[in-house]
Amino acid sequence: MKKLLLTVLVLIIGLGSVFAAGEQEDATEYDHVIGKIPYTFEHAYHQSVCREITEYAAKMYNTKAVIIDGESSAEATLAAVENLISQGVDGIALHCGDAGLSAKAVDMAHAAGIPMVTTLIRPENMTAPHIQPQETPSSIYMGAEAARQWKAAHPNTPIKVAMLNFGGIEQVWDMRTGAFMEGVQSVDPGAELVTMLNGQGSTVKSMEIILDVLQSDPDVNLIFGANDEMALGALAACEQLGRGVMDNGVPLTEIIAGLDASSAALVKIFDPNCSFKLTHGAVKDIARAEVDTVMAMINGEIPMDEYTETRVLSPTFDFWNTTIAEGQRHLETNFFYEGDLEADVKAAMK
Amino acid sequence: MANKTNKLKFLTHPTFILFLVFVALNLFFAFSTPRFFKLSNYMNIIRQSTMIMIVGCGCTFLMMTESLDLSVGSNLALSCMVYSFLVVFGIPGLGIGPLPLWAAGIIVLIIGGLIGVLNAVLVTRFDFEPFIATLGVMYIGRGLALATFDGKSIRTGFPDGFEVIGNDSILGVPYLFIFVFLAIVIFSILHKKTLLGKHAIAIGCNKNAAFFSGLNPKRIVTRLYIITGCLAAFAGILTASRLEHGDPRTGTGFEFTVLVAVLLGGTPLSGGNGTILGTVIGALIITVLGNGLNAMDILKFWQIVFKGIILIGAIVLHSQLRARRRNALIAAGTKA
Amino acid sequence: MNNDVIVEVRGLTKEFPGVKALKGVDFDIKRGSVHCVVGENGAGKSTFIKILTGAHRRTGGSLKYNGKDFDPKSIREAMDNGISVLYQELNVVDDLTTEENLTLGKENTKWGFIRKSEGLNKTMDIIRSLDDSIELDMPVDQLSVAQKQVIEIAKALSTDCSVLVMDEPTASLSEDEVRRLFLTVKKLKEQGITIVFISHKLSEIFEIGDYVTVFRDGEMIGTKSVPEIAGYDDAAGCPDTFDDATVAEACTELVRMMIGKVIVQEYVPSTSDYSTKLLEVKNVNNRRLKNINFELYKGEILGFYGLVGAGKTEVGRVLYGIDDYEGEISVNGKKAEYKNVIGALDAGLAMVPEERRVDGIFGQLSIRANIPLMRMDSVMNSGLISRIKENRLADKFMNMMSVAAKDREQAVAFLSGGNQQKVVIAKCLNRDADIIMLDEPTRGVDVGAKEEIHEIIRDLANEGKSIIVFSSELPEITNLCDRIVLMHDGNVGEIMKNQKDVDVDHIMSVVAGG
Amino acid sequence: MTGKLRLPRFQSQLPILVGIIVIMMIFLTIVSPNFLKAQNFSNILLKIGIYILIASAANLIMITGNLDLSVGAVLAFSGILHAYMCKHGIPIPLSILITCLAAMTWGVFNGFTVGKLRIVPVVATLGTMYMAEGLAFLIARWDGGTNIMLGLPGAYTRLGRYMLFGKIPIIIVLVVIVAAIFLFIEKKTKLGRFSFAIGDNRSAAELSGINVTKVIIILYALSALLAGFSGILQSSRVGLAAPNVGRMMETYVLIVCVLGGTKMSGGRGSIIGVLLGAAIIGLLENGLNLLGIEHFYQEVARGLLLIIAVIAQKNSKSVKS
Repeated sequence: MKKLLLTVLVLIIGLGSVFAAGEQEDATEYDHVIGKIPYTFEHAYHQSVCREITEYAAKMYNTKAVIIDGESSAEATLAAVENLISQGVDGIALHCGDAGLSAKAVDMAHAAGIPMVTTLIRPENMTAPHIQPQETPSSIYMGAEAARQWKAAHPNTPIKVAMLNFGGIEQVWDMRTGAFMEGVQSVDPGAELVTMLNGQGSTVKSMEIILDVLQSDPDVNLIFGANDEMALGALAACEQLGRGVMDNGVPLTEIIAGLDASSAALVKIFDPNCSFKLTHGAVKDIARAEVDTVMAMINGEIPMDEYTETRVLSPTFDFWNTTIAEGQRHLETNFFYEGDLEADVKAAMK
Repeated sequence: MANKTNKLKFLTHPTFILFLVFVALNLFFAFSTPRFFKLSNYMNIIRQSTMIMIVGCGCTFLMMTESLDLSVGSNLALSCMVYSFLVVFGIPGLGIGPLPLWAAGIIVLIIGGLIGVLNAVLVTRFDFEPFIATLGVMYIGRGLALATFDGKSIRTGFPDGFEVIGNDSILGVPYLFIFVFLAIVIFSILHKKTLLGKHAIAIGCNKNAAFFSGLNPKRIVTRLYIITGCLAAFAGILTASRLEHGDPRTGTGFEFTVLVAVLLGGTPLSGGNGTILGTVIGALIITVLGNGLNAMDILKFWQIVFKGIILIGAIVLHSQLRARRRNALIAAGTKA
Repeated sequence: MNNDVIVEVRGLTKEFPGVKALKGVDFDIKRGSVHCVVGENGAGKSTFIKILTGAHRRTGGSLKYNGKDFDPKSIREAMDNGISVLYQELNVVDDLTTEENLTLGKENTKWGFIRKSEGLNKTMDIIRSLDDSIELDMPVDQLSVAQKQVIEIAKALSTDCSVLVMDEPTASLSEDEVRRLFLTVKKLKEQGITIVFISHKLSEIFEIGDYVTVFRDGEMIGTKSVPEIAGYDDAAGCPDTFDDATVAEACTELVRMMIGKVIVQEYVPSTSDYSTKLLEVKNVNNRRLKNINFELYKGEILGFYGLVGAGKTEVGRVLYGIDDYEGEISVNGKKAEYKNVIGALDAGLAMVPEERRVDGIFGQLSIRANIPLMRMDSVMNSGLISRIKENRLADKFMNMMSVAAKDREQAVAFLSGGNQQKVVIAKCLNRDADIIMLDEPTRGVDVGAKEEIHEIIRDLANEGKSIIVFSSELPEITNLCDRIVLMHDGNVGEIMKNQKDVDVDHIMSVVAGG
Repeated sequence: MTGKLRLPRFQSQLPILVGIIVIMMIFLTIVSPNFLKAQNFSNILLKIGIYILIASAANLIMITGNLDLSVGAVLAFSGILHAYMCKHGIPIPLSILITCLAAMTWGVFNGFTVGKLRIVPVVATLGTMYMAEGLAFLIARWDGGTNIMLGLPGAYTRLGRYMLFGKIPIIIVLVVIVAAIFLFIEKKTKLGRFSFAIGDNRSAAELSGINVTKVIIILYALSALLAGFSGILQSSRVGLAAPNVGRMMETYVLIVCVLGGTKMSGGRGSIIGVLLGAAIIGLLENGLNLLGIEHFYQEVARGLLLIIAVIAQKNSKSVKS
């Protein structure tokens, strides 16, 4: 027994020193260390943001980015902030789902003298630089465009909207679901929001829910998922029911819109016969803006305790107004896409 | 002879081995990354394991009696929401305005206790498996937590002092530490020095002996559920204060974290003895592991895999140690 | 009212659904005496103890305690009135210390906090007098079985009790410990405590007992003073200790009372020619068994007889691969190397276990589902369970053993004990093993069914199967078996051949340790 | 008295389940005009199909008195593994085969820790759950993201969206087949019979020569196999594999079994019960979605339904015995 314990101890310490040797190296290698807390590492979007931040910070600033997952939970986010502060990073980029918690995190970081930049969810106290992707106008535009396309094809059919959200996060309404509805109603004031249910950000869950929604109201003709995963779930549900098709961009059964502009979505969007047609989002610009702002604060170029808002476009991609080449470029710069979008679209159509 | 066995007992005691594992983990991380071994980081670790330890104290007792409580996570979330709601809005239905913090706290503790009562009634009166009963209550609690404010967080209008217990310190010691310390001390005393602890052990270890000694298992299990419910509610209040907002999504998966901490701490699901100290070390191990692996910049998904390996490994080790001890004792017994 | 009598039992009856466990029992227990109670399993002694200690309520008759009618509703109530019990199973909590165990259920508390019990010193004295290596702060799981027992004894004594019931207290104690226990018992007696002592080791009665009551079939057969049993008419002329010969003779007398008149039914010798040796057991030892040797021939019925605790079941467990052993067992001339039940079954042994509720029946399953479980092949048709075959099999055994059930789909848990036993036997017989072991095959089975089961056993032997019957019912053994292994305290006392006029007295004296 | 007790007890609970289902259906027919339509029932079946597939094996595990919490993670793991392999050029049938084997490995591991090492199933399978889930995310990440969709061969979705006779979704067909197989296992094979025996009285099962460890390992392997196959099916149907799809699947499966009258302590349960239990869950979720009820009330409803259904069954039992 004692022998076993001793072996374990020796092993652990030995391993530790090996790691330590490696670690010491990279600590001296970099000029700065910054921390990044994504909303949840489980979504493709946030993983891409983290990857861009890591690569961009290393390349442009010779800076190491430490990623600690916010796990889409308030406690985990708070713990991540605390840990990064005690690790003594030089700056923190935070994407957290709650304005109150963001404000608290900013205060904590400032108390420790560490600059922090927030993303998407504007902290209540507004005492630190903030990156604001322009989701609201893009969502409004997307809603309007979807409604226009539907009305052009079916002038006499009233628009009925179903939505999938994350369940009760208000900002999602302001920037995504509500804004989308506003856009729809700007075209067709009589458009009706039939239902809004919690798709939990999951494709499978969303598919099941949309199957039920289309059952209770088969006339639903506009579906918006507050991220691409949910939109893809909605699409799968429609396809299951023999819907989800378009005639070369002319809506037949419904129009589906998503959000994030990931490769999985764009492949569908540029398929002329698929009813998933709109999405918006950006990764690269947001990630770079985060790094740039944090580094500017570290280098004393901008004050760390003054609210500035860096607006980042959230470009919209839809079948009707964007080209496949634009989509290709977007994916390459934002989602580390290495394929050929056109070929992928063709492959997916078969 | 007696001295020798005592020494041996100390060395092979599961809690001590667990402590060694904890120390080894700390050494490992300290050698692996310069970002880990800092006083402020240890403060974080304790702060982050506060809720696990506080609720774990109650769950340790429950598991000693062969029960378990999966509703603690949603109980925590519900308490967090209700507490925030009461201090911000009061009880609109009764025309009562915002309540003072202490009054809201008391109401929330009572609600937490009532959830405990519900669990207890299902388990002792309707003879539910604890797993099923508390799973049902878990769903109900989570739904109610979300329904409190239509699924939204409450984050404005808090009275002064709302954030004190979760964030502030007294003489440099955070209140949270004081609460954890008190919980550990109180529950260690309950465990070692009171009827409740002793009877909980007796019920979990040997039902017959408990019966023939005239104990009432149902009453004891009921009390333990109520205590655990109150602790979860208290953790909810602390969470609300620490987060400085009422979050209905808080505590998701918390029940399993607590379960794992208690199991690592050496309290078996099949009942019998456990130790509060073991649970505390178990909670610390979980937190240190997450913290240290994060500091080493290990990918989160590997961390999940490690969590599984460590859980199974620890339990296998535990059962082997137990078997070893038992065999040694039986051998000693036959020789004597 | 007699001041010398602490417990007065008159016409006490206890009925369970379908069973009369006590059929009107009368006797007195004298204050300050050591009163022994003996009887075979099911004789009613444990029912009596349970009524006395509040675990069961009586259904008729009267029980007076200290001259007042006494009908405790709970163990607690009996305890509060000064009647404590020392149970047969270990009822200590392993995870608590000695001290905590001693005070469990009667802690001295203030606001829920446990305070030091004052009576503990007294208890500790008792413990030290039994085993001086036990300390108050020792966790109980570090103690040996015997030491745990000591704690239980001390715990039972630690209440202010005037009657202490000891249910087989010496079963797992070493000789030395037994001696010390008896010293304690004597001390307690001097303090005026009445002790009700249940033991299967009859010789112990003559060391410490004052009176002995014998139970049989729910009835009280007799209450006698120990000198009387030992053959001294006058207590005054009786020595403090008895010599071995007297004890042996007296034990035999007790066994005779316990068993009653053995009606030796017509014993039909089996057709075995004793030519093929199927099973040979050589020098088998383990924790409970000492140097067991015997052999079993094809077509023979071998009986194991001994009082409860003599080690019959343990022999079965060793043969069936459950318990470890040292020594050699050969089946069919080959050394048996199996270490588990599956191996034993493959080697051609099958067993009907003693505890049918714990080890035998599958209560929630139907009779039909129970019977084929030991050999599913018997109901399989090209790899699948055939309902037709199952039904046929169930019907066959239900007819053969006349199982009283609504039909074969009835869940076994709802059958009466005897019918459950028949299902268990049927399950085992269906295994079609060469060697069939039956541990207490007819316990709790009514007379008619008993005879049927015996008939089946004989038929099996005639078909060439070898049967081992473990039984504590002597008539069953003498009626059925070709040879009888007499066991006493883990030893084989004697292996005798059965015959028409078997010497029952001799059997009794062997199993009584003579 | 004995006459009423003739039926094995679990069967006496089936009428109660049917009763609950009928009440729910009547209620939904009244409040939602779209409920009583063939398409809706197909939707419900599709939704509960995966639960039934997994629960059919998990139910047998529960009948032995054990439990499998790793099914959701194994489902997610298998979906991702299958997609990963298909994307990287392994033919789909071969990929399905490898994935099924990999899934079974998890099950064998569970069976070993639970059956051989006698680790409490909750802990053992919770550990497996973490490991499988972590690996699922890792595979997705090695592929470069959190879910795998791009670059899947066109035939990837063929299995999951296949319609028998152009009408009946493959999942429904499979549910019928698997349910039939497990009904068969339950009634006609040693495995089924031994499962009941082990859950009823483990000690007696061992003394009757039943190889308990082997049975438990086989059952865990079966459960993992079905979870794995469900993962393949689900990802194929959605056309995308994501590592988080199995979340809470284990509790759903557990609830389906418990609603179906399976005792957690073992010895009692049936595949018919599983079908009915799944129907109850399916109707509940379908109904709540049809009515557009907020998701938090759905959670409350789920908890209440679980408790009420179990109480109803317990009461029926106490009346009977």
